[in-house]
Amino acid sequence: ASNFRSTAELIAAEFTTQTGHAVRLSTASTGKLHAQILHGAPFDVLLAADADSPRLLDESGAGVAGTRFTYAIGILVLWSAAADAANCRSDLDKSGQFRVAIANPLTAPYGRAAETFLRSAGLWESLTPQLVYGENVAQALHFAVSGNARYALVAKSQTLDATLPSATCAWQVPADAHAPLLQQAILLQHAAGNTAAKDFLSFLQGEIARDTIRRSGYGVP
Amino acid sequence: MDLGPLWLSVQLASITMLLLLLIGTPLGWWLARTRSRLRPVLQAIVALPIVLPPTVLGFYLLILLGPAGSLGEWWFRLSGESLTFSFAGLVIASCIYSLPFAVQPIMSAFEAVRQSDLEAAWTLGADRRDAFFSIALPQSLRGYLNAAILSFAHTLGEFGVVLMVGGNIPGETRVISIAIYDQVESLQYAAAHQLSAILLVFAFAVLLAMFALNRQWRQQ
Amino acid sequence: MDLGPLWLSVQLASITMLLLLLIGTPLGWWLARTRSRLRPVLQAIVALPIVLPPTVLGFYLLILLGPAGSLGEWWFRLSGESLTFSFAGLVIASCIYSLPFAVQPIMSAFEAVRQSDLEAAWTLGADRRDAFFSIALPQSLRGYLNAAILSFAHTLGEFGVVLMVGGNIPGETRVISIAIYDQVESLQYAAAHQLSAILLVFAFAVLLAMFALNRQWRQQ
Amino acid sequence: MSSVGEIALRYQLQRGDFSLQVALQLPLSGITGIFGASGAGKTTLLRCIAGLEEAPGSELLVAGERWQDAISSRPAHAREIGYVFQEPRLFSHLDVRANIEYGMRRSPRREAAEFAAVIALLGIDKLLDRKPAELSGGEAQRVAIARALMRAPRFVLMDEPLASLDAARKSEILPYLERLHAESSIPIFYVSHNIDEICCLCDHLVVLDNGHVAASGELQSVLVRMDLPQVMGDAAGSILDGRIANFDANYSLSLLTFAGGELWLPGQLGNIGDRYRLRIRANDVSLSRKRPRDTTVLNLLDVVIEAVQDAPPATQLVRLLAGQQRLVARITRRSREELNLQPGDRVVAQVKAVAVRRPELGE
Amino acid sequence: MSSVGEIALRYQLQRGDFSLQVALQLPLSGITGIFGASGAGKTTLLRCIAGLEEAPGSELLVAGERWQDAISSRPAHAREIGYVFQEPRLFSHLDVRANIEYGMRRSPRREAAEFAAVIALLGIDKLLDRKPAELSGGEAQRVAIARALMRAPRFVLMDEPLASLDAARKSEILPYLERLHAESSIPIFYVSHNIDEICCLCDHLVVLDNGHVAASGELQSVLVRMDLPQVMGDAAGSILDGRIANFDANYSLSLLTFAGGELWLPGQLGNIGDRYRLRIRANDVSLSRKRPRDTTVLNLLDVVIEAVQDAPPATQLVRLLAGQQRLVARITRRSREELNLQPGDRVVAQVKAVAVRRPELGE
Ligand SMILES: Nc1ncnc2c1ncn2[C@@H]1O[C@H](COP(=O)(O)OP(=O)(O)OP(=O)(O)O)[C@@H](O)[C@H]1O
Ligand SMILES: Nc1ncnc2c1ncn2[C@@H]1O[C@H](COP(=O)(O)OP(=O)(O)OP(=O)(O)O)[C@@H](O)[C@H]1O
Ligand SMILES: [Mg+2]
Ligand SMILES: [Mg+2]
Repeated sequence: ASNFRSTAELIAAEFTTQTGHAVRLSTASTGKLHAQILHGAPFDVLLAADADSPRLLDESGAGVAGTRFTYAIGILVLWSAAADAANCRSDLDKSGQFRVAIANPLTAPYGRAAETFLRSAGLWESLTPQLVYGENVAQALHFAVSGNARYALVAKSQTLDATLPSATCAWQVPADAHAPLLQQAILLQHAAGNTAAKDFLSFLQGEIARDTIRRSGYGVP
Repeated sequence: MDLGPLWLSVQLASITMLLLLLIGTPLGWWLARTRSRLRPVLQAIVALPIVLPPTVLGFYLLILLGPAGSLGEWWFRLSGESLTFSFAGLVIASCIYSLPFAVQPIMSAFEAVRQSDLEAAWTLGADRRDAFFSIALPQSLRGYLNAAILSFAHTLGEFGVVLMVGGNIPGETRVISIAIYDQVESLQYAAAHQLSAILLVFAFAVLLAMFALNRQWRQQ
Repeated sequence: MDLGPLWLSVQLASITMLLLLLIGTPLGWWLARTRSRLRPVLQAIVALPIVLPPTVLGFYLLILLGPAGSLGEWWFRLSGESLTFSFAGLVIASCIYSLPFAVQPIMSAFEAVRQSDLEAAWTLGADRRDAFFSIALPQSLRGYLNAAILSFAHTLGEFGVVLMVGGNIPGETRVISIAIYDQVESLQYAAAHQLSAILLVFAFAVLLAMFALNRQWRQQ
Repeated sequence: MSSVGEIALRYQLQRGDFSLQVALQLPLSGITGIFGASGAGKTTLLRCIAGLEEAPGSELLVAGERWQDAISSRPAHAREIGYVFQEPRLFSHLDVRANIEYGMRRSPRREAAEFAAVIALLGIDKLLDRKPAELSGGEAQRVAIARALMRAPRFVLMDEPLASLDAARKSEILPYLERLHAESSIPIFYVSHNIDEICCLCDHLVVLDNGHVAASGELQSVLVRMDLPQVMGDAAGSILDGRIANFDANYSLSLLTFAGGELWLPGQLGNIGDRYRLRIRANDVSLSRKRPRDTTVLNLLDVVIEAVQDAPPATQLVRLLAGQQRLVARITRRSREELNLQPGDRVVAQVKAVAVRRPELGE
Repeated sequence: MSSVGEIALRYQLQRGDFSLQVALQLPLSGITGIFGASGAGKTTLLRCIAGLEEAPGSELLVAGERWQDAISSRPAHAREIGYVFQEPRLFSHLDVRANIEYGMRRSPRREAAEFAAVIALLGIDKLLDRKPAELSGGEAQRVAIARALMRAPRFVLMDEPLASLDAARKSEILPYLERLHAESSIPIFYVSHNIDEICCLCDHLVVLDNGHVAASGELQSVLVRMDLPQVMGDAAGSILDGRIANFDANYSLSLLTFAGGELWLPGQLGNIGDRYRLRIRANDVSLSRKRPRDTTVLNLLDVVIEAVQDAPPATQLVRLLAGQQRLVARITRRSREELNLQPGDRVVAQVKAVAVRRPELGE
């Protein structure tokens, strides 16, 4: 998935130095990748941003049974470059006419998580008129970074990027306020006999990769 | 089946089309008639928006139209409203993105207007403005039709720019292209097929009507 | 800075443009000249691909061109290769998506060719084919130029269809529009700005050259 | 430079190899013919007057109004002219009626009756609902003439308007143009390469040759100039001004008297007492020493030979004085020597009555 | 239906109110004039012959070849004709040279020398590098003529090709067309509303009136038909065929003899013994009972009056027999009564020598 792109690049580079196998990354939204895999994409491994797509692939036989696992757990943060840093969370309650950007709950797991969080906080009804929906978390963050929205509920991994304008507020949403953001990987039928791909999956579960993933702002199982 | 997004799309496409025909008229006329050396430069600039991927163009428009952007700030001070995430913003973004598809056909049609006809109109007492409206414009109706069709269809199908600038707000900026996109992304293929079919049938009907009109003009 | 995607884009846009000029020629000629009642129908069909959001169109093309799709299966049996996720597939998808932008200007130019000129050519011994190549085509050069510019620029900027059908594979289907998109998505704004600027400057240069050529033809 | 009732112009412009260099002072009344070979610059001159050519540094004064000078140029639409172009230039998106009404709408002075009259005269009443593409060449040109006339212009520029018309149609339209000019006194500038048309219509004549003015002046004086045989070709002739003195209803002949004689002309040409002008081609005049008898030549005039000019290879032009009127005869050199014709001789000029040209009506 | 050396056609088509209904059999040799008023259907007829009009159910046979019948129609490009349209129709994207070469390239029979000759004759040598937009009206038409001629056609269709040309240019091009026809024996179908041009050029004449054939036949026989005054207008006249018998170098006069008399014509018209044909307009012939003396009229012919026909209102046409040759004279009704001219009378016809028309060259 595209939100994992820079992390995946780091891991792939490490994998290549260790094994000599080159890794080619094709990034797109999980929905697109899913459709592509169903229609013969020459992909070996899917790193999805959710657990649904790998499960469906697993069940339909497009993925190799038993190779599915969670490689990262997303962390939702409330990000703003304009809000009062001290009262970040409570500021949201009285955000007034300010826009709040979330990823589209229909298409993005972080969007669903954001919705659950807002509902559980009792803010959903009052905030609905202020919500704007990004295609994904990246777009939700664009809305906030460009000043068009005051808040964005995005992935923690994104907010660690050094090139972003400094946040006045980055409040980590408690993990129990939404369903866990499991990001699962699966070996695809295309690579059923490909040992390098299997090696990559093992590597992804290994300590080096887990460390990288953790440093990139995700949880690990 | 929620047809709100279709209705919104039709509004957006129609308004964009009309605005582009309005903008395309002086621009196309100038481009068609000028002997200025700037002509190729301006033509290239007009064509430039389509070179950027829509989402990226949308990204830059987001900055330009946002409260921090020059245009957005000006608009905000004027109207007290934000350009981004609003229908007005969508219209502006669509106009920029579809501009070349309106300007090119209009310009071509204006280029085909014979100088000799304009001269005849002048000697019959029509000033430049009058000759434009009574000769050049009616002789270019088919160019306008092509411009209308291309810009309408292109706006109907656009979603990258619109999604970025509009923020996918139901009832305000969630147009049909975004709605279908969402369904494909969330793997609801059946619903996507259905909505696509509706859009296609609708668009086909509109296009067919326009082209049939064209045929009538031609036969006159 | 990796300029591979730019190069790939230029290849894709050039090939698509050339193919579309080839396809647009008989199609545009037929549409411009026929008195068939099917004309508006065919025109509407040609314009239809742009009505769908690119990603959605890409989705359907993915089905059509994929190994299970009719076209894809036929191609696979023929060449042993898959159409999707290959450069060939990208070219086909781009051609379908940009078709109207090539056909419309060519058709308009052909419509402007005077019947009286064709008649004169016939009486001078040119058969229909000959008259087409010696009269209609050279008199329509500017329509071709417009078609070339629109389809080239549109393909350069396209990414929804390309992303879906091509799969963003570096060196094969990762064109510059996708590369910029990726950078924007992963918040690498500086790199995205840089790549956008390169694309814009390059596209501007190409467009300027083409329009300047146009100007020369016009002055002749 | 120009007085009221005059048009004064000085144009110089360059188009490729061709250069137009003209300075003219023309009366803003009557019909002025502009005559010259193909490529002489006739169309270019009309375009200049209409304001359709850029010619910096040129001047145009119309009835004392400055239409163009070194600094400014009045735009074409404000010049209130009617222009019949060399090709019809009808607006293809409008039908014939709308084409004609185009100019009318933009100048409030035309009446419906006039419209009907022009339409009928030009024989285009049945064409009003057609599109220009459905007209024959001559029909289109007639519509173009109607369009220019119905625009109520201060003067009319006509670029070979009758070239594509047949003789019958021509001989219908020519008198209408004369009448138009006589009744409304709209001045007309009339380009033609047909000297018959010009002589029939014009009071003034400008002869253009390769972008320069070869001659300009009152029609008669230019016509009897015998130094322009190359330019004028067969066109030499003369004009007689007279009055209708009698009409012989039995034979349908009109008697025209003028200071210097009388002529019988076929047809009823007007009311008795009307002024009448006619052109006599040099080719239609022959000379004898004595009055011939028993001949079908009706018209014999007593004249004095004023001058004789060679027109190589075989003919000579003889200028004659009939009272105060000048005539030109073209005779063969042999005849002249046989009859030994000399300036000062009194001879008899035979004018074939049927060969006279259509006259100009009115005062 | 048609024999070799003939063109036989039967066309019927409808365009709006206008309907063309013609059946003609014309010789595929010489020059055939097509004469008629504006809107009579001249252009439509040429377009039919060229294969540019759809006219189902029509027939066209050219020299025994079936070009069109109920089933099929040979396409325009395969008809090997040269077509000079009523308007120039030059290709705007090609310069003058390329326009002319367009047809040459597609028919291999033309030579460079011929190109140079046509170019020089039409006076367009200096225009070869121009674009059509930079030509005057007459220049463009000349280029169009050159283009059609250089295509090496089996026959040529010309739609008022000289209407936009001045007299001098016309009188240069006409003999070229005659020579072209004489040397290459390319048949020409020549539309014109100018009877002078037609008489000067044509062997055959078709008169069209409102889509129908009013008359068709050998030129002389159509011209002396006196039942067509409305259609023919001033065009009545006759043709004399003779031989050049003498040339008077002193006076530059040629003597033409024919069965029935002799005429002196100005200029050196050819070598002694050459055949020569000339047209004499009815307007240029007058009649007397006795031979006039001391007159500049050189040419007096003894003739017998064959028939007299009224040409209202004031004139009459008199058909005369000079030997085997027919002449037509137009005289006023009064003259006729004064002289009491009756069929069978022997009279003297005066023909103004300078009024004769340009002859056809060659055998
Ligand atoms: N599409 C049409 N619809 C109606 N009438 C038409 C159409 N095309 C031609 N006509 C009529 O057919 C008649 C013959 O036209 P044509 O061009 O043959 O005339 P023409 O003899 O060449 O006349 P001209 O000397 O003016 O060129 C005209 O009266 C014209 O108005
Ligand atoms: N753009 C141009 N470039 C070069 N020469 C030109 C251009 N426009 C006109 N000319 C020349 O100018 C001359 C005058 O043209 P104009 O049209 O005034 O002639 P005209 O007297 O009207 O001739 P015609 O009787 O043939 O219509 C012509 O010799 C023409 O070739
Ligand atoms: Mg001219
Ligand atoms: Mg015609």
